Amino acid sequence: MSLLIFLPFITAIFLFIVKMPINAVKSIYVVSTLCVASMAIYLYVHFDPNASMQFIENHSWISQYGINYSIGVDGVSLGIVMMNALLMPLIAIGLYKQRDKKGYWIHLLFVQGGIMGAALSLDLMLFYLFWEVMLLPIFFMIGLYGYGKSNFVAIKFNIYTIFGSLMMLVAILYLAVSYKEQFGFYSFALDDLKNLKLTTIESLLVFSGFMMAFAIKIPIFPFHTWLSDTYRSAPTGIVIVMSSLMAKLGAYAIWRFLFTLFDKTSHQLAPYFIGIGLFGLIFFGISAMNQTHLKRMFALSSASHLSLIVVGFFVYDIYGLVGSSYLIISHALSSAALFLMLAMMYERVQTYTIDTLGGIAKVAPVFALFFAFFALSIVGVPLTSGFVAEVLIILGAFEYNIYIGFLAATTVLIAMLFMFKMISAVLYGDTNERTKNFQDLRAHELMALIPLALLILAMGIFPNYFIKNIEPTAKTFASNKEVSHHE
Amino acid sequence: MSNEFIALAVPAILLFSAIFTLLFGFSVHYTKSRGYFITLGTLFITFLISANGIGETFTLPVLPHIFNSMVVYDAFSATFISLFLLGGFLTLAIAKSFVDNTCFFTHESFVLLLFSLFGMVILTMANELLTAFIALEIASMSVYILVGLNRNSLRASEAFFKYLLLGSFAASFYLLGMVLIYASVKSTNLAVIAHYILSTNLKAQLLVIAGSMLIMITIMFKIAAVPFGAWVLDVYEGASFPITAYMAGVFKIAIFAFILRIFLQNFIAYESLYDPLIIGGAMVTLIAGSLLAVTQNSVKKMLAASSVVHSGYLLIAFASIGEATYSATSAIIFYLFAYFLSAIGAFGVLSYISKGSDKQINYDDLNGLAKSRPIIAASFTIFILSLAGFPSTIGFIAKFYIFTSAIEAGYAILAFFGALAACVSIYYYFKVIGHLYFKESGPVESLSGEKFSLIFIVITAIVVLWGGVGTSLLYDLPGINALNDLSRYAIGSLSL
Amino acid sequence: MSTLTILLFAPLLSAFLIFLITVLYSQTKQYVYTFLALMGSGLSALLALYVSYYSYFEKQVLVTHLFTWLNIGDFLIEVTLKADALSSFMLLFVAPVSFLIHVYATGYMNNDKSYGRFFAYFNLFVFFMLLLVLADNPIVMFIGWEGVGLVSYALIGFYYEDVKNTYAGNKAFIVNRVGDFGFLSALMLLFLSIPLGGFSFDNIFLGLWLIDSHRLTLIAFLLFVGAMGKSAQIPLFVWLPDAMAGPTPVSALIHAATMVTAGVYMVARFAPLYNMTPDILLLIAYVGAFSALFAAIIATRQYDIKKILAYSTMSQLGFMFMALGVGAYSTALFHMFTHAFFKALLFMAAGAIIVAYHHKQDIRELRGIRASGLFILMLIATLTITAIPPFSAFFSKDAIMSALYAGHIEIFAIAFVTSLLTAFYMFRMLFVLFFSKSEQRGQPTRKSMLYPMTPLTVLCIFAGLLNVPEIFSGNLSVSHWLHLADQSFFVPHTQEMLLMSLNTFFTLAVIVYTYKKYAYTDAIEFEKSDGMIANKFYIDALYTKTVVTVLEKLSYFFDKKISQLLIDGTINSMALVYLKVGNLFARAENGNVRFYALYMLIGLVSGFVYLYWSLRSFL
Amino acid sequence: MLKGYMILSIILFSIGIVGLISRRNIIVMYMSIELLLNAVNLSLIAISADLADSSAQVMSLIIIAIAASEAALFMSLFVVLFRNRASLDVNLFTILGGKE
Repeated sequence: MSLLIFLPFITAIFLFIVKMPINAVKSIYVVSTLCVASMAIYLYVHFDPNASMQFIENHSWISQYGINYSIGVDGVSLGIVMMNALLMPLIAIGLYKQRDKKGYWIHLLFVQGGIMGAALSLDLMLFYLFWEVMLLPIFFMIGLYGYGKSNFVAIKFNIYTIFGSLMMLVAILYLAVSYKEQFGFYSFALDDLKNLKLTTIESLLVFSGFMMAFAIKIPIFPFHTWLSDTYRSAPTGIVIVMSSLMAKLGAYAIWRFLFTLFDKTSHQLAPYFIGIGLFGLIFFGISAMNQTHLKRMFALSSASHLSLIVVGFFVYDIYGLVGSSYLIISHALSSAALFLMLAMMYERVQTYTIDTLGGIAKVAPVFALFFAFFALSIVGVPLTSGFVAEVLIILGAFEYNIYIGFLAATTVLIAMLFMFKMISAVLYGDTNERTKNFQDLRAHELMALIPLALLILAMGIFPNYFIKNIEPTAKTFASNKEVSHHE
Repeated sequence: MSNEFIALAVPAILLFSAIFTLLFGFSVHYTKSRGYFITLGTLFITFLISANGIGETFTLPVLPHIFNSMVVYDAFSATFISLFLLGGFLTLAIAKSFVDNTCFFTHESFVLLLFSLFGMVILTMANELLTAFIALEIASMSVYILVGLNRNSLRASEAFFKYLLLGSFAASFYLLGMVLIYASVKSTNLAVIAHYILSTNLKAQLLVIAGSMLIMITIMFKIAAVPFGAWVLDVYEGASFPITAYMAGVFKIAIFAFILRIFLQNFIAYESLYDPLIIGGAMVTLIAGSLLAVTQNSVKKMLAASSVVHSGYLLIAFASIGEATYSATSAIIFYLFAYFLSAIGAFGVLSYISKGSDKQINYDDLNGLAKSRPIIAASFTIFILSLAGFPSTIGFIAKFYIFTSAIEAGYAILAFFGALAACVSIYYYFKVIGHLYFKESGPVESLSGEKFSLIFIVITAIVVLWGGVGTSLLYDLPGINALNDLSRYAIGSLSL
Repeated sequence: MSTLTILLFAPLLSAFLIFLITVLYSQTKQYVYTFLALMGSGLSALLALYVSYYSYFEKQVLVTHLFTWLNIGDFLIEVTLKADALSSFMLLFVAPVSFLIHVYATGYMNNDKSYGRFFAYFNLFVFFMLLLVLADNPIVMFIGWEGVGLVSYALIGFYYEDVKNTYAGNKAFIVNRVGDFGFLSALMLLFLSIPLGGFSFDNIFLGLWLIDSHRLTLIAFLLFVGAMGKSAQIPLFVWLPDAMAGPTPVSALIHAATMVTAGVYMVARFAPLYNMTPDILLLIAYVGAFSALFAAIIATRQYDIKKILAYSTMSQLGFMFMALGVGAYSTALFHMFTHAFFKALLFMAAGAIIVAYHHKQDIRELRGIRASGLFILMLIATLTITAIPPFSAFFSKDAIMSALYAGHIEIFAIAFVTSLLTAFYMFRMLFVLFFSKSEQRGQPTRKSMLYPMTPLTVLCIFAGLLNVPEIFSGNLSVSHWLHLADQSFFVPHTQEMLLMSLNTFFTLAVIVYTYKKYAYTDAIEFEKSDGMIANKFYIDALYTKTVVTVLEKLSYFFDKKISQLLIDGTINSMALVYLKVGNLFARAENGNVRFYALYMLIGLVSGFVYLYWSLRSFL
Repeated sequence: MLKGYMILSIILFSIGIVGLISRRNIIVMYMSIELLLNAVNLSLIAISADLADSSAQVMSLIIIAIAASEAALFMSLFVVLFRNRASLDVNLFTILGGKE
């Protein structure tokens, strides 16, 4: 399973060293990512829903400090892993005609490896390593292939996120050291650190250390200001990675680490984070309303959905957990598709501003169809995966508290505020000279989009098949909750 | 071969080849490259010899009847000696192109280099205050001259002036401290002092405490801790690149070798007394260093300022020696190793770019380097990342140890502070990367690439990476674990 | 493959096929689409008739379990189709009417460039509508519920070249979503409140009595919010008039016959729940009453045929809700049944006129058209809607009236006024259209548009016989068939007779008045087309001011002020301040060696001060 | 006896420090550094006399040697500096520094 992590790295280094024409680079990229994808699918097929942690690998790395290279997958991480494996080749297929920069693909491979590692690692140090390494290619891609004042944006984004990660680093070290004080030897393994006994204030501080990193990555409310600029000036590949994988990774980390390590603290703090999440949900949604730059709009819309995910997690019952992890997957699919289509659109009309567009449906019906479909899947109309997830999260919220429930249910309204206006402005109306010879989707673009669309539909119509992999893990956590409530 | 032999061989060889070069420099057969390779060879050989001694714990007083056990050779000194011999070797190797391109690198410079290394060797082995002082002065004075090597450059001579003046000022503190200690202990042998401290009560040690304070201040001056490190920016700026690298990387190691020995052996008892001072010093150093670093336009001065920050990190570890002796000390050793690799690499790249001119290299001079010289840019990036403590480089592991030891010692707040400083450092380090990659290059002049230096730069870069992820899993190469073991042995050899 | 499965998926299949063909091969001949579309809807119509027959005479319930949609914790959602009496009754008119309107549409949309797309949507709509009707648990019902809303969104904005149409579509969907918000929350609360797992209607009604009354009231109210949205009741009615932007068949099918009545269906579906919350029932009754009156008043000042019909739809829906409100569920449903026919007929006729007179819709421009066939159809339909005996609506409406009379006399009064207004505006339209000195001729109406109207006309006349009250020695067979949890109320036959005659008499009087006022006169020209009524009481403007503008402002405030100015500004200024301090500090590093020495001295002194301070006890 | 010497040397040391900081001429600064060293020497001699331990005198000799080498360095420094700027005023030598 380490191949999942290291195949991208190896390929990237190979591409970096060997000189070759750009098309060869792309095809090698596609091949290697497809290999990763097939391995991931193999993983998915052989995944046993009821076993907790599986495909575990464990090697000692820095023995004095008990840092191990230990990876494994369970219901929580499965979704991220699958998304990471599936989306990456699709990016290349969808943008096959564009992006004739070798570095672009090399960096993407690095990112894939980093995300894969972060999603799979069970050792905090390892996790931190990948978590950070992931940033570097993103930094480079924004700086190298970005739009606008990308240099500034890249550095700002980097400082912003690294600040969070450093806080997390200190927290991790604190955990390890206090583990040593209690058990006599260092360990960074998740399973060991579970048994720590921390005082309330300690766990509070460490928790916030972790949360800082995750909150910035996701981002939840006050830490979101890097978001829109970064999305705006980042190249598509990275925007997809950020919105569909990196942010989701942050959300996933909340479950994987915070809920595992600080069960009680999470419960004590849950109300606040639910509050922040709900506020963010509405705040971002409304902020997105009169954005004129499509990328900014979608950036804010994903932020809004991610806040909903956070709410779902911190509601912390089976519906919330499952719903959120389901929303992670489905939103990853939808937003990836949307950003891909934005890139295709940009290639055709060289603009992201809504006002300059219009009438695309007339000249490019298929494009319009897919675009509208993905937009609606973000809104969460029935038969799309988003609907299932939102229903579950709302259900969880209502179970938590009826008023919270109502606020969470506003998500069915929020997304519409901007989506429909956007659809009308972009697709409908009459064509202008920008859009009048707008070429419809090409074969390879369809090849990239159709799988996404089918997956979204399948997850919307037969959710049970997908959810049964997540549910058992969620059950254990939800039952933890019962315990910690009774104690 | 026996350790006794090593103990004598290393300084002897250094001294011999120094004198030899000195004489050879006047002969007609002397060419710059010969002198260069003689020095390089000496360093390499001595490194091999001393590296032979590391990896096991031992202590042996060198010919006590002759030297009156003024010098001692143990795993500790062996480790450090090999460290800074390696450092000196790398510095010189990377500086090849610089040496070739500059006129003022006469044979005296090689001689001085060797002398200073000799002084450092003795300093590391010194077991007695006055010996240490002499060694320190030998080393420092050589370095003074090396700084002012370029007589025609106003900057260089001014740097020389400042360093010399302040250096001797600081040295006098050391002497005063030594006198105070001697006044109450009646000896300057470290072992005797340690015994005195353990055997008497605090009231009888007031002079010792004051003396140790003064000595510490000298050391703080040498490692450029605020407020004693005000010279560092000017001197680093004035000195030519290889010398700057040498000071930043190598000299620091020697100083720390001494400070660790004396602190661990003697003044550990006053640890609780000193901690507030050291912590305060660490914080001030971190703040001041990062404040200075963000404001610089010249990359060299930025690196100089950041070296102050790194001294701050070292002080963090230093403050936690009392509670977490082992982890803190090994953290310091590892950090020194990591830092000298990265710093030598970074300065080396700069010297490589500067082509021997002493003009300041500003951020804008780096623009578009990634296009014109991708390999240089890549390795420079690696060094910068390592300095920034970015994961998967050796610098990260080093910071990791520092923070761990700090937390272990109960100074979590210090670790937090260090993290903040690191966050700030991201700004000025990544600015470099930004300029390397994102800015469009001006007219790209193709400098005749000096393969020799290039190779060593690349090697260093690879080592830096390997130190970050290195593990004995893949091959039977020494990874991070091996380095840890080294420092363990070294500390073990000190008579604690 | 059970009957219901085919019934449900036939339209979906044809929709899918049509969609594929349109995407893959655009030069497809039109008849292919026609064939597919009619196959889909026709098949389901036949099966629907069979199913309702089966249920009516055999008193059997068809059930088909398809698959498990979701099963987490207790949240078990089975996708199960169930045709009990209520569903079959709905099927009885939904599917056939859809089929007829499909036929009609083949004529109406003839030679439209996006013929295929139209029928893809249309069949899709049928599918969702049937799903809504056949669902046996609320979640699946909700899926259908939103599905129809979605398709109606697409169809309203069908002519997307004009952005205004798409905005109408957005409005419709958004307003509906507001209702769905209530619906969904209600379902969630309901699920959490009922103790036993499983979420089919039967389980819910079994568990109802365990829910405390406040919670139940809340749930009932929220459900009704959903109904308001779908069925265009105050205050969520604003989308319906704009929805007329779509092609006329769409208005006929979706915004008259079927979708908008879903709200009524839903309330009737939850009858057991509503019977436990009398105050919500009363609320429903009042909302219905006021919506009916309101719509009727507005309709009197409208000039666009379709708008008039839209408001009349709203008004009729109001009647249905009144009936629901007093607990006369089956009566409401029966009125919905007849309404489907006559409203469909009205729209079709209007559509025919619009086509014939090259897409003019303003009755002032259409004055004095000469089309005898259309006139007869129109007349019958109008007579039906005004509930003149013996047309079908007479029976359904009279039943409502008597129920109201027995229940709440004040609501009855409103209803009575409304029905008179109905007569007024309907005949106003009729007379203005057909009775005028001026004269204009249009193209003859296509056969494919005329044929489907005839069966509807027949139904308009005779559908009433299905539910003849016992006063006419009938046996309310539909009501018995449905056997919903109707509240029983008794009106003495003499009074009921009196009511009917009064009703009819006054209606006729109004018709005569209208004839005097509009037939062969130019009264219509002198009506001032502004003012309170013509502007729909400024409701739209109000919403724009209160909701839309506020949101816009808020959005601006959040994005520009809070995010960028406050938070980002703070962060950037922090960085800036840091730089400033750095520059200040760099001053201290002024390159003068004497100062450096001074700093060293300061350090030294402070160190010793500290030492002295901490060791002073030993000195 | 010892106390007197000690006090004297302390005074000398302080004079040295003050001189270093207050005077602008480099030669005078160098002289104050010499003063520092000699203050230390003086105290060493006094201590050795007090303890009747000769090793201290050896130390002071060594220190004098070191001071001599430093003197050599300083002389060369004067030459270099004076050649660059025809002056030995400290305040002139401030081209280096943290300020940009």
